[in-house]
Amino acid sequence: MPEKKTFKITHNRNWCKNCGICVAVCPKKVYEIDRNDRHAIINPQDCIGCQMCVEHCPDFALTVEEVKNE
Amino acid sequence: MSNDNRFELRMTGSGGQGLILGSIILAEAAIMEGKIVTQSQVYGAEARGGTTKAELVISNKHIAYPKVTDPDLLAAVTNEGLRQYGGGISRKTEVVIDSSAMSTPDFLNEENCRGLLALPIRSTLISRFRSELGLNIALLGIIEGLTAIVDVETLRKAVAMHIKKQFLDLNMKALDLGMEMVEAQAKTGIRI
Amino acid sequence: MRPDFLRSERLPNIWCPGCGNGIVLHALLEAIDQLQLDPDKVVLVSGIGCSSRAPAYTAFDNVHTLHGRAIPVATGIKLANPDLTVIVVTGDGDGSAIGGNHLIHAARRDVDITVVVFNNYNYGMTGGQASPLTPSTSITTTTPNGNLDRPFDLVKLAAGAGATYAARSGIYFTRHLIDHLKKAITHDGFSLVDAVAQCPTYFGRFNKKGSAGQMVTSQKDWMVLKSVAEKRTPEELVGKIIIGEFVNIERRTPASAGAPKEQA
Amino acid sequence: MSEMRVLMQGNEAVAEGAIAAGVRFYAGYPITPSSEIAEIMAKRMPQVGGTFMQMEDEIASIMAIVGASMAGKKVLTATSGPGFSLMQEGLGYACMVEAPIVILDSMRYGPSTGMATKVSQMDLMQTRWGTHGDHWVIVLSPASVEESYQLTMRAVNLAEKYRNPVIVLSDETISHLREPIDTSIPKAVVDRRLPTEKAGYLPYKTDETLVPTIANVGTGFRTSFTGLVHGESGFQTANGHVAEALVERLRDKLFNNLDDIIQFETDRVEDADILFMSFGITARGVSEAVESLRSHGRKAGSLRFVTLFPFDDDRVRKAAGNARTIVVPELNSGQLVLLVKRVFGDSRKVVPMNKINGDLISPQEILSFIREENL
Repeated sequence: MPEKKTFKITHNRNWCKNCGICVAVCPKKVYEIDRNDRHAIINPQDCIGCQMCVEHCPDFALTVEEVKNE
Repeated sequence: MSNDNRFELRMTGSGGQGLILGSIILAEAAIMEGKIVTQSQVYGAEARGGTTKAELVISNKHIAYPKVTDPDLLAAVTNEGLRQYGGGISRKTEVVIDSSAMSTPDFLNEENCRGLLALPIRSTLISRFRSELGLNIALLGIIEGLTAIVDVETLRKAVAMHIKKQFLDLNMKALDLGMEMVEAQAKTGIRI
Repeated sequence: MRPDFLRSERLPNIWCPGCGNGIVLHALLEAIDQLQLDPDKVVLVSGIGCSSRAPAYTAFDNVHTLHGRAIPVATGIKLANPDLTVIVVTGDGDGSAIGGNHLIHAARRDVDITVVVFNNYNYGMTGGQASPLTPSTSITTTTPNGNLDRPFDLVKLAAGAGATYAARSGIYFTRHLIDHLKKAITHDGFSLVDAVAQCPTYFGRFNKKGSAGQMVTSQKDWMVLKSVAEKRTPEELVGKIIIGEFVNIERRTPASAGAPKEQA
Repeated sequence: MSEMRVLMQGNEAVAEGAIAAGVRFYAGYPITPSSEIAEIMAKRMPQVGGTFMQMEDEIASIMAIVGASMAGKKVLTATSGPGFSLMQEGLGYACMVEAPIVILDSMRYGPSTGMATKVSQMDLMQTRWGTHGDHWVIVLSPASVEESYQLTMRAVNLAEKYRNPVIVLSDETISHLREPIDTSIPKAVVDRRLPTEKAGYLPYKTDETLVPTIANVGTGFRTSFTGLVHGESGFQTANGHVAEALVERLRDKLFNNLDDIIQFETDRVEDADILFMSFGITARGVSEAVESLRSHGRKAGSLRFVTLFPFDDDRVRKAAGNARTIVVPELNSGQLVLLVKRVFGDSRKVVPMNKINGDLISPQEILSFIREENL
């Protein structure tokens, strides 16, 4: 059974406008807009690296990279 | 030509007769002889079928005002051209008309022009060459015959520069015809 | 997407939260990256409007022109230096209203430039007025009772004018969008991509389209791939927008001694 | 005769002057009386390795030459009043992005479509104030076919040198006039200054010349152009201080170099008691009138504006000598005269002489005017 891949999500707080598109497009509910209307990464462990959030972020605020385990 | 060496020519007729080209050819000839020229014309839709006017100023020195103000020679080949652009002449102005296509203008007299030379230009062209082609060049021949403004050979060179080879022979003959008509004016021309 | 394609010092961008322009720009930069174009030879030219600010966030030569006038400037650049990849970034208003005449003539001439229309169905920068691509009955600030006019089909317009490449895509389908941008850029001749994006601030709000996220994901519901649409009946396609490649033909360059390409 | 003279039409001289200065891109739209320039360029550009584009309108024409200029070409477009009106937004843009472009406006009779085949000088103020916002252009005014050649060449060189639009303000008469021109006129070619250092390159950083270098697009400088107010980086700002500095610099880059830009042609100004101030074709009637007045013992003189804008009051005052009467003949209802009156106030008698029927002002008309007005 292949080992589950893990991904590192980088979020640029300065560029993010908390629009919530990443929340809408993420198939794994990794993100949410919190009670303060702020972008939050709540389930990073569930990320499958599909890049949907990266490609749909209008503000270039997200990158998702695979973490290579040695 | 007046004493300041300025010669002013106005030609008028209808668009397509090649009067503008005629004025350009004479301008080229004058330049070849080291003279200064300004050539102009009325422009626009009316130049293509309607009444047209071509003007040429030739001088031995710099020409400041480029348009004709007091023509030495007015050559008209249509009644409408003469009517529209025949004003602004003076006792200095020799007027040439094509008597075979125009009625003798009653408004010209000894008081308002230097003289009127009525020559049957088109009918002579047709009888000689069966064509009106070369009307503009025949007119140049008449102007040359009257003024000797440039050397005839220079004028021939300028004609050759601008007329296509297949029509050159006819046009050279038309040029000669124009000059002949002036020489023969005592017999055929009507002068006032 | 290569991060050095962005002028990071100019970010964050001026667009509203949830604006689709950044998504189209992201796809465009990704397409340029995937095509491995020499970044020194890429010029982005834009007009006026929200989308036309996009080139200034990129690290390429960028020319922000006047409202509607990006295409003639791009034409001048391309003809002056045919080695360059010249991409026009325009909006639906900029490109099809005030710049509509330039658009059809560039298509007719088949100038080898790519026009990417950031289509959000309204004028965003001036406050959400109707554009020539605003759908009929839609509410905008200049159609408060619903748009009485019919919109252009931009792809058909370009095709009718002689464009040799025309495609439509939506920002939800980013891979599809990138793919068609790549085809458009590499196409020899005039190419246009109608990139349907969202304006949540005006068009979305006035027409009750939901949040930015909903506007993005809803494209799944009202956009149909051309290959799928071909198997559907007209009734099934009512209210749908078809995305895909509509024109991709070889350009026919008239043999002209004066054409700069031949001279080079 | 040592020089070689050929008969040339004004519009042809413009095209050949532009080519001599290195113009290799022309975009235009047909309009009387400038159309021959486009026709000649359509033939000539491919012969010299350049590009000719017939655009869909004058708006596209000016924007296409701006684009080609950004890509490094020397450029020209030609038009007449109705087209020049359409070019105004592009003219303002070219001022703002500092694109070297040359526009020839052959004045026909206006306003609106007016009389397409008749001459006027009605676009004078439009060259200076046609586009919105404070901006500065150079306007040159030829009075002959030969000068059409020379000034178009000079216009291209000034445009490149100062990174600024230059307008050659001709008219229907000069456009269609044929005169001999001296083909041995020396060709002068000035090239734009290009940047050398890519690292830290700022598109609008200037030295004491106040004229920034231009990185042609596609040369690796990753430059930036915008019609929005911009600082040295070339990117938009709403900072009032930056805006003020930019608009001041756009003025000063020209006004610090007026000796280089401004040319007058004067004739016997020194002892003149009556001085004519004119431009373009009108100056040729003036020239003969002055000659005639002098031959009748009248101390007449002439000042012709070869450069119309920038218009420098001090230089005009100095060039005008001491004539107590200044007559300003022009083919409009009074445009140049406004500037002349600004210069002299009530210190001289400034008399407008206007003709607006589509014909030139002849020397005889000037002489009659002097008589009738008891000048």
